[in-house]
Amino acid sequence: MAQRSSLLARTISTLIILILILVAIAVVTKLAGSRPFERTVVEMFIRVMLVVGIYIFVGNSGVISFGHMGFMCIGAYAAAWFTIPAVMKQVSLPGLPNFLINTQLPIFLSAFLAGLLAALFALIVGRILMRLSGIAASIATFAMLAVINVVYSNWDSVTGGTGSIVGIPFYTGIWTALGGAILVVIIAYLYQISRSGLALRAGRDEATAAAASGVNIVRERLIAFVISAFVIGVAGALYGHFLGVVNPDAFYLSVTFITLSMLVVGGMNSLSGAVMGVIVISAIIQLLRWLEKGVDLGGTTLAIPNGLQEITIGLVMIIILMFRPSGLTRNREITWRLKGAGKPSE
Amino acid sequence: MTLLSVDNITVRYGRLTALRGVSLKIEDGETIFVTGPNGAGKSTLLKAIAGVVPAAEGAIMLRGQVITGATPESTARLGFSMVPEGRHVFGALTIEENLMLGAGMRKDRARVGDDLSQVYDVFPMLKERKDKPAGVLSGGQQQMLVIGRALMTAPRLIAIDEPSLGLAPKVIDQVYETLLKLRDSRGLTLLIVEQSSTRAMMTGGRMILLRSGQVVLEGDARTLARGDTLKKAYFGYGEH
Amino acid sequence: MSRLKALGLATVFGALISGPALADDIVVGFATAESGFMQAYDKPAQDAALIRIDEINKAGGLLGRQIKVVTADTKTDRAEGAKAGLEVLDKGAELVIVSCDYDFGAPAALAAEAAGKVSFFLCAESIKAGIPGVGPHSFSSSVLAAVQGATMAQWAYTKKNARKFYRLLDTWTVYNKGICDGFDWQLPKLEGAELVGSDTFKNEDASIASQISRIKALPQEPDAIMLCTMMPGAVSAIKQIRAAGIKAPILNGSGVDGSYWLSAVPDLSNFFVPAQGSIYGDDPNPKVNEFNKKYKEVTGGDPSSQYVYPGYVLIDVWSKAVERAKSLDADAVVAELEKMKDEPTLFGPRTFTSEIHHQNKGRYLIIETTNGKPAVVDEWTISEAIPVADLLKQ
Amino acid sequence: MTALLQILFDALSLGSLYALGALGIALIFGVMRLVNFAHGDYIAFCVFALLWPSIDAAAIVFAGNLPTIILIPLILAIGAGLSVLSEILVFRRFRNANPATMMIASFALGYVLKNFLLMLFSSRPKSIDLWSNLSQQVEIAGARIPLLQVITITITIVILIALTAFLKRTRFGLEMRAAAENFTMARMLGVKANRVIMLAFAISGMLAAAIGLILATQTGTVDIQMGMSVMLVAFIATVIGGLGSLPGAVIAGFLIGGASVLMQVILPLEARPFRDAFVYGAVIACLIWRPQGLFAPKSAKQRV
Repeated sequence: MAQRSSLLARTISTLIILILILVAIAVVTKLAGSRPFERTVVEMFIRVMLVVGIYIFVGNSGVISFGHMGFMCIGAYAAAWFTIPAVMKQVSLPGLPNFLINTQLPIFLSAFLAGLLAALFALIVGRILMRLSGIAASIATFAMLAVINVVYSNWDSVTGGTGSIVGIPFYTGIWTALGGAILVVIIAYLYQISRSGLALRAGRDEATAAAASGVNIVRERLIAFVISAFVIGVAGALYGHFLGVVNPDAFYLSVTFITLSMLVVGGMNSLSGAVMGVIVISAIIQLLRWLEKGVDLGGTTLAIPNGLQEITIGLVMIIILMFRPSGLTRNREITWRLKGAGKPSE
Repeated sequence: MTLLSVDNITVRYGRLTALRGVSLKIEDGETIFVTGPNGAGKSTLLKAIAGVVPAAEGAIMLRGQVITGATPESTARLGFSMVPEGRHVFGALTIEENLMLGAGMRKDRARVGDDLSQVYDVFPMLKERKDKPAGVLSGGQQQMLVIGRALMTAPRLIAIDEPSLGLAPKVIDQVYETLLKLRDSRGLTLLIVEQSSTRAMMTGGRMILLRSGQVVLEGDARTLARGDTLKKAYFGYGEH
Repeated sequence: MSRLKALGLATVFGALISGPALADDIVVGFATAESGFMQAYDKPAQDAALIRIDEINKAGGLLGRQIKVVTADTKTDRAEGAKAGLEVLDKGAELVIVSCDYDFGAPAALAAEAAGKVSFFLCAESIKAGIPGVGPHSFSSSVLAAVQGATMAQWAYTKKNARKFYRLLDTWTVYNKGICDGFDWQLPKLEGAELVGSDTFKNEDASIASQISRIKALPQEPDAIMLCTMMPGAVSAIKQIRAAGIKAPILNGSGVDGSYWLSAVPDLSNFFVPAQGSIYGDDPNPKVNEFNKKYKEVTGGDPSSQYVYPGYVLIDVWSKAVERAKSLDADAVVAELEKMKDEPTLFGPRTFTSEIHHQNKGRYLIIETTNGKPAVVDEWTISEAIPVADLLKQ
Repeated sequence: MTALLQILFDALSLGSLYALGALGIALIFGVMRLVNFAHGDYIAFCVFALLWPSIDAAAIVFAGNLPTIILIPLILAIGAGLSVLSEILVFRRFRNANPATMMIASFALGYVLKNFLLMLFSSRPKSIDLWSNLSQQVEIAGARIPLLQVITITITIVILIALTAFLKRTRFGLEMRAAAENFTMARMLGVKANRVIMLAFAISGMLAAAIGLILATQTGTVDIQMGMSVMLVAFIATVIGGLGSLPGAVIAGFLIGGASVLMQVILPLEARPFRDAFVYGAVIACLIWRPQGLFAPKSAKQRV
């Protein structure tokens, strides 16, 4: 255990710093922010859960997955099935099995089960997909996302098809979302320093050497795949309770690319990178949205034309990647020690 | 006239220093052997000259022009042709296509034709299979092809990294015999990374010994090979 | 719209939007898309609504008070939609007007419902855009997609005595499925009409060759093809059907109304679209042609499709309900709205009941395109309203 | 019999689009190990170049009115120019970045292009009548095939032959094939990196323009999302075909086109909406069976 505790001692500061940052944001928002701004921060915390969820698999295994937003879809719809009032389910989702139509679970239990369902699906599919690596793995996970999207968009009696299903109780406020984000960061941290996490990281950096020393790469990847699926499934559930309405199109290409961009721009191989990527990009987007709404600088309102916000955020991402190809945190964890750059954990 | 001069170069891979303050001068028509244990930085030296690996410090001059930091293609166009470790034939291209690739950059289109026929004379087995994909060749045949390919660029200096790697002794003799014939017929300058000091001794020319990124010994191949100074320098005990 | 026209539009509505909300102004909030995919569909209907507000303000306002407009951009994003709803509510909106599409409008409408305010979908044609999908204070000013499918089926059966129908469904959106559901509901009620075949395609499919081959493989060409689709894939499907030599009449939903896309299918004929009003200047009701002229004056361009009109109807019925209720209290206004029975509007009667805040029956103009020229040829109202139970079952 | 022929033609014409798309992506992946997600937006950009920017519903046809002999080279040049420009301004700086960074950079570029078009043309699809006289019927061995399908297939075959000749016969073609297989070794033989990469981007841009023109003629619409679905399938075809292998990409493109058409024909009505799920399922099976792709280049060896 000595070896483990020294690793813990060296890296625990990263976890504490990240949690403090998240809590600080929540407190400042609660004090200063308006209601719409509060919703922006809640959405950001859910994005932290998503991007850190992807990081658990992509960051540790080095395999770029395009499919993880499929788990968000499974989670969100599962939460909808568990929590929509029975009377509405009978009408809009007649295809659901009877026991499901009549049950209405409390929010946290349903979110947990939603995560489990996503993790179960990941376990079944992962057993096949995890054998692949490199670009073949990226395509296979994208194909998984596409299959989930097509099924959820057309299985009308169970998912309401391409239309949105309504009636999911509003629940995710700023504190629930903050709790979710902190929980996910802790899970990611614990996994990262766990035996399986370290073995997977070894496999990522030196595949042959790791395999030679008995690391079963496929098994370790599967563990990361299932954990990340659980986390993203729960995030999907919280998203459902945040928006109140769920639609398959919200879990397909655009959310996949924005979350992957945040991870890569933040720094793909470090937990701090995943969290900072979300915070920085969300801040820039929000800043540009204010600019678009018009900021009155002493009488004259300066407003950038509509649509420029998207172009600018695209350009900003390219520029960041140009000067920091390995991301804002340069794949290093933010740590306590101020002398010199923090001790890289990889 | 000094064809190539390497002046105090240092090369780093991340935090690992592969070469530290290495200098080297090669005169026109000379044959230089670079030996040393594994990981001494022999291949890195060649790659640094070729421009495949950036030199953190120091300067490299080829035919009077500074080429430190230049792209591999501009160094190649100046007459420095490198055959890297592991040969690297273009498997999907035919043998003739591999050869013609080398000639692609040459201005003197007319002489390319007879260079090709000359390569075929020197390596007849390449001519028989010239339309077959290069992937089908054996190790020795591939070595012949990459040397032929290097020749097609009409170089002033050919650098070869471990030509004998993975070849039967008989084939190695054939390769060296051809190299020397070409050296004499074309007045080529040769820079060869070679593990076996006996091979260097038999061929003659100058030898430098690299160990953990530094030049520890330099001198005529034949004299050094005989004495035990080479053995001491090779294994790092003795003078320091 | 070149920069000059946009400027013209801004000045007209400038007074409405930027001025500070005086104490006794009635605030109406638009939580619609000013950028992204939905902008092209929300903006025309919103302009029509602003025209009606302008008319009311000029005629002395509502309950003696001027109507003040506040806006928030949903950016065609669901999470942003909820924020836009909250924003206009925070600015004191009594009425929250949301996106033309149910999926993009629902978040803002739910925010309004939670705040106990009336919300109106600009032109959403799904049954969810109202009580089932949002709540008791939510309405849509357009007509259900199912009514379009039913109207086309009954009209083609009666006026074109079509008997053999073929059904081609684009599975991309709920709107498309809504049209075909209406068609499926109506068909069995038509004595002797039969479905000779059915198929699906995806809006983004570059080619629907195999679907067309299946139609051509039928013993004889169907009397009518019910095409349940919308832009952009509709144009490619229609073009490929006609290119394959299939001359049968094509029946559509209102989604393909408009002449802006007709250049892609030169001299298209035998093509029928139901519309609440005609943008081609030949509407039987002269006031509609007047409205078109006014719309062009104000926005600088003719209406591009009939989806402009529900915006005008929205403010029309809401303001009447407020006048009758003599108060802005949401429940009172909703009660008045639910009393409306065939309430005459410029674009067909509107009926709201406590059971359905949408139109499950409506007067549609039948617009036929011959040689690339669309024109009003008939008017039709389905004989029997589609029961709410059937609508919800889809 | 004619039904079979009909299916063959449907599969070939859809397959042609995917093959051209896969070729455009494989060319760039070959020389730079970059999967260019902006490729779909190049397709849309080239077709919008036919129109004058306006956010009115009706399209103001501008370059689209030019006679064909000027129109086609102009649009191909625009495609090549846009692609080369993106290489110089963006991708050149990512030459030795890791694949994930390059992938996200290409996605961000695509996002910028998409929103640029959105600002100029608004999101409502525009209609354009491009060579609509091509849409009448042709009788081939009993099957009635739209002339446009025949033309799409022939154009694709002509492009494939021209490209193969270019790669096999010309010096630049030889350099590109060598660079695709072992980039650094080619440079050590004097092959200019920038020239080869720019050439790959130029050809890929022209292929995008060709796809754009075919799609615009076939569907009559110009829409910001038009390149997206072709690009996704082309991306999959490149990987299934065997990364870096140009013939592999083309054959995989036709295979996926064929599979999609076949599924559409054989699936019962209720399962037909799930057609794409079956196609993507086949993609996963294919990757499991041969992760390096069906036609991986024989010498997919470690590079210098």
